[in-house]
Amino acid sequence: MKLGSMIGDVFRSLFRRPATELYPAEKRPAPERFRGKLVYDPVKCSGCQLCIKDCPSEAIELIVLDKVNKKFVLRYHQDRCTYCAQCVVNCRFSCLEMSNELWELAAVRKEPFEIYYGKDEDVAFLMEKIAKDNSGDAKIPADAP
Amino acid sequence: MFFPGGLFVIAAGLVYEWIDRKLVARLQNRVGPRWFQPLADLVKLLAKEEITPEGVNRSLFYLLPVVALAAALCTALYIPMAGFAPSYSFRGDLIVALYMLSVLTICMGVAGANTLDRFSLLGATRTLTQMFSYEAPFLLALLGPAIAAGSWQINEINAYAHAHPWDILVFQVFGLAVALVGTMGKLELPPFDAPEAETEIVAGAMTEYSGRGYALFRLGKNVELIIALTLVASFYLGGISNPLDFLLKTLGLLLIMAVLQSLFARLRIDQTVGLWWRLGALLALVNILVVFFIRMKGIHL
Amino acid sequence: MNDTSSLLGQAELILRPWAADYTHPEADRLDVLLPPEALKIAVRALQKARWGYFAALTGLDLPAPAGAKPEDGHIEGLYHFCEGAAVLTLRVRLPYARAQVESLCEVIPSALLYEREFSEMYGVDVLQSPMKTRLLLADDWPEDVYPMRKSFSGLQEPPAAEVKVG
Amino acid sequence: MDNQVEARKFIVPIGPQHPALKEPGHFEFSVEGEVVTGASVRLGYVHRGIEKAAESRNWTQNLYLFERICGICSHVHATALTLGVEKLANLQVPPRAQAIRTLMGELERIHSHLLWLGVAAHEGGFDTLFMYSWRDRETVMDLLESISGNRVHYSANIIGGVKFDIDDQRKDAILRGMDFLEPRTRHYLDVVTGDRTFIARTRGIGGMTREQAELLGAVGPTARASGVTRDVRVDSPYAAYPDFPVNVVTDEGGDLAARFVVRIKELFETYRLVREILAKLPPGELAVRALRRVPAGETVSRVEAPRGELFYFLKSAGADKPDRVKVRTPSLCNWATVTQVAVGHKLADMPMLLSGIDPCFSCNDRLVRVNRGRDSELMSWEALRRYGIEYYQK
Repeated sequence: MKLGSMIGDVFRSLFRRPATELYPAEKRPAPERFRGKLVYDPVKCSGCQLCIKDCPSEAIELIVLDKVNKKFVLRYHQDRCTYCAQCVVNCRFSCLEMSNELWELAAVRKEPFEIYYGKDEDVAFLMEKIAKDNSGDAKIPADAP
Repeated sequence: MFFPGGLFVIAAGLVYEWIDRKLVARLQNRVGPRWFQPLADLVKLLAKEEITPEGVNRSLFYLLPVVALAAALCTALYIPMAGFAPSYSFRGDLIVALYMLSVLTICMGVAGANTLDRFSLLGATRTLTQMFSYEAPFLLALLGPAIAAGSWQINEINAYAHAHPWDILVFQVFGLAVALVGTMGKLELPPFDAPEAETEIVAGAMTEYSGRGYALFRLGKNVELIIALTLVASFYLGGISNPLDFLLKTLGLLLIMAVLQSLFARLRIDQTVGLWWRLGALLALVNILVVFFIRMKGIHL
Repeated sequence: MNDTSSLLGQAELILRPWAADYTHPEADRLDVLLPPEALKIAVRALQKARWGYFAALTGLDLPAPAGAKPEDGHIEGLYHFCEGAAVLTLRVRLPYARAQVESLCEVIPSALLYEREFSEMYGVDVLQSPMKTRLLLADDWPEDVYPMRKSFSGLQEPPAAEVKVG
Repeated sequence: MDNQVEARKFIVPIGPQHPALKEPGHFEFSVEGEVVTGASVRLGYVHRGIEKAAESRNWTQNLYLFERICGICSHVHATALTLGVEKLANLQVPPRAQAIRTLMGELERIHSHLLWLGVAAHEGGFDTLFMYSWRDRETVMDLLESISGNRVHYSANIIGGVKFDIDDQRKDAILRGMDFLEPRTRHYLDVVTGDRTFIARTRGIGGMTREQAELLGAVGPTARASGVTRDVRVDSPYAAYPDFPVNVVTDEGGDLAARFVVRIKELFETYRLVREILAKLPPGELAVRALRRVPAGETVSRVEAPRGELFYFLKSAGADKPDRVKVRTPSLCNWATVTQVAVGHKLADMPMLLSGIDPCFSCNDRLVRVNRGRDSELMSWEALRRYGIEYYQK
């Protein structure tokens, strides 16, 4: 039975750096294995769609522009993603990867969270098509030609 | 009006609140708030809409925070703030100051009892219960130096303490302890924060207050903090003669208070009452007896 | 392992007077089908023999197979008891038309929360329950809609957003 | 259970939103002065309908859904589900995978117990202990993040194994973490058993005898603090526990102080276990391939979550989706102990008593999902907004 048994801690921390930090001013880098934003490599993709089948949050859509010539664009909804890395496990051609960048997911609008991955010319082609199809609503089915 | 009047006291109260919060944070190994946080809180609260709950006496609801702050500011007039002579001083002003200090607590209790909210009612009960428990030992503790000085005038006690610093410090250690801890009880700081224990009764008596009313109560508490620190410093720590003296002594006391705040678990209200009457009152009485004895024999260091 | 099977053997012995059927789905499990009326007595017997503790109550909805009348569906209540590694399941089969089961609260006070959940989610009437107020569903949830039945696939209309001034 | 509150008494509601509760639940305590004379509970405010939702997702997707039942013990939920599915599918999971599962489960126990220590201390108004225990909890959170890539949802499990390996670098980091945490934990044990102000708030509060604990169906540390030796890791070892036996920690006290002691002593056992697993990590594969369809059948899967026994009942009809998943979380078992034990205590003890069982509301509330059309939901919000505007214009 004693009083104030934490006195040692209390005095020591007077001369120690605080354990907390002033967050937006100071930031710590994410660890190496961090499951952050998904990264897609269109060259390796075979278009098997296994990643989509097991995605628990419907965060990825594969837009097949040309199946024979392997022209795919991956629409990735970062705001829906639960970062479980199941798609990475599922992918047999290791074209999906979780990067350890960007872990702050706050924005005023939703648009920045919709990311298109693919070869540059494919993405450009798709964007053009979306713009042409409808001015405004960018909803196109996943299996659009 | 400015120095050492109302605005100065309020500003100093805000600064002291920040120092207190910062110290506690550092003792808990946290960064703590930045220096303008209390001011920012105050501005935010003042700018906010004030919600009047149903079923309250409206005039009381608006009047109580004003009275509370006014009482606290009035008390400041009798205190040798920052080492300057008090604005008003007369024989027996210690009694007035002590009563005025209690007005804030009573106002909070009444404000809690005024609303229909159950947390407020419980908080009000606890606030008043706690007041009745610490008030007597706290008073007795402040009487010690007064008896030693043979005066009821704060100014004279301060001068006496300045002249005989060691007399008071050595012979009245118990008094100092009771007075310091009594200050914490008065300000409802941990571990005596049962009246506003947020995990039980939200904010206690203050639950229904928002915006201006709450801001005024908080300001009142800040002013009370600085007044109580000044009183204890001038009575027990060899008086306050200049601003530097004031700063050093009150900040020292504040540091001790911050350490005490972070060392204990919250006491239940029954434990608080028990502690004050069993230990606090006893120590204060012993202190007074020692003072009598020394005065009779005329011992000086 | 031996210990577990002897435990299950004991349970089998205790429950013999009421059991309609036994199965051993896995090495450490015993599944006993009981008539609903016998449930409380059987549980009391288990309790008296100090066999296990009440671990969970699972509801199962078994709709009538295609072609049969929809009223032929059943609700099953699975009362799981555990002791060491042994898991005993008491299974009662309740037809839609008479979805009633006696409350176990007299024997096991902690069954209340499970029973309230069971009755809210499956529309089973728990007889002699000491407390029948809603535990989980929202206050404005419609009567006679039981979300865990297979026939439930969502409310047609969202509950009206009624806001009362305090 | 006579916990019905009479209408005319002075009732103190705690919740759904209350600073003592980090999650919504509603309690009504009827009080006379400061003494509680009755208690009742209403749950369901964070009912998410997970059990229903599970029926429309495939097994793998469900893994991540069930992991999200609880933000604190996410790993045990996923483990219970995968172990059950593997039992149904008759999969032989490689020993290394089982050991890594167990390791993650034990690390999670550390983080959960330290979290609880902080929360309980905060309820008792001991903020310094709260801050320090959470600071130290950060050690294990950082470890979990560096191993798995996420602080909360480690997603270590896949059906048939685990996703990631523990390499030497991470092994060292974990051992360093344990070396730091062990003396700190010893210090906390000293504080909670030695500090007078703290003992005054815990000793003799919420006392529950062994008979009561057994009758009320208490599980986990709450039961073990009343002397009931009940631990699934010992009673029915799963994953790698057959190879790494656990010593059960019990206490005869039965009160809040005993619950503190049991949880903290369990931490020492966990540190020992983590070191042992790391020392004897079996080599081999990380996962075996699992089929998408799970054979029809019913099974029960029990694991020991930080809060007590977690019970899963799985029923598969042979499809790639479950027919029924029933989750019974430990918190649900322990509720009855609160409402029963509360009577006769001071109101000030309620928050600590509540947190004494380490309740997890989201664990309790899972079931119903309401499929509202997006438009109608927007409408109702819109109606609410308009109502608000009109209200203030008056």
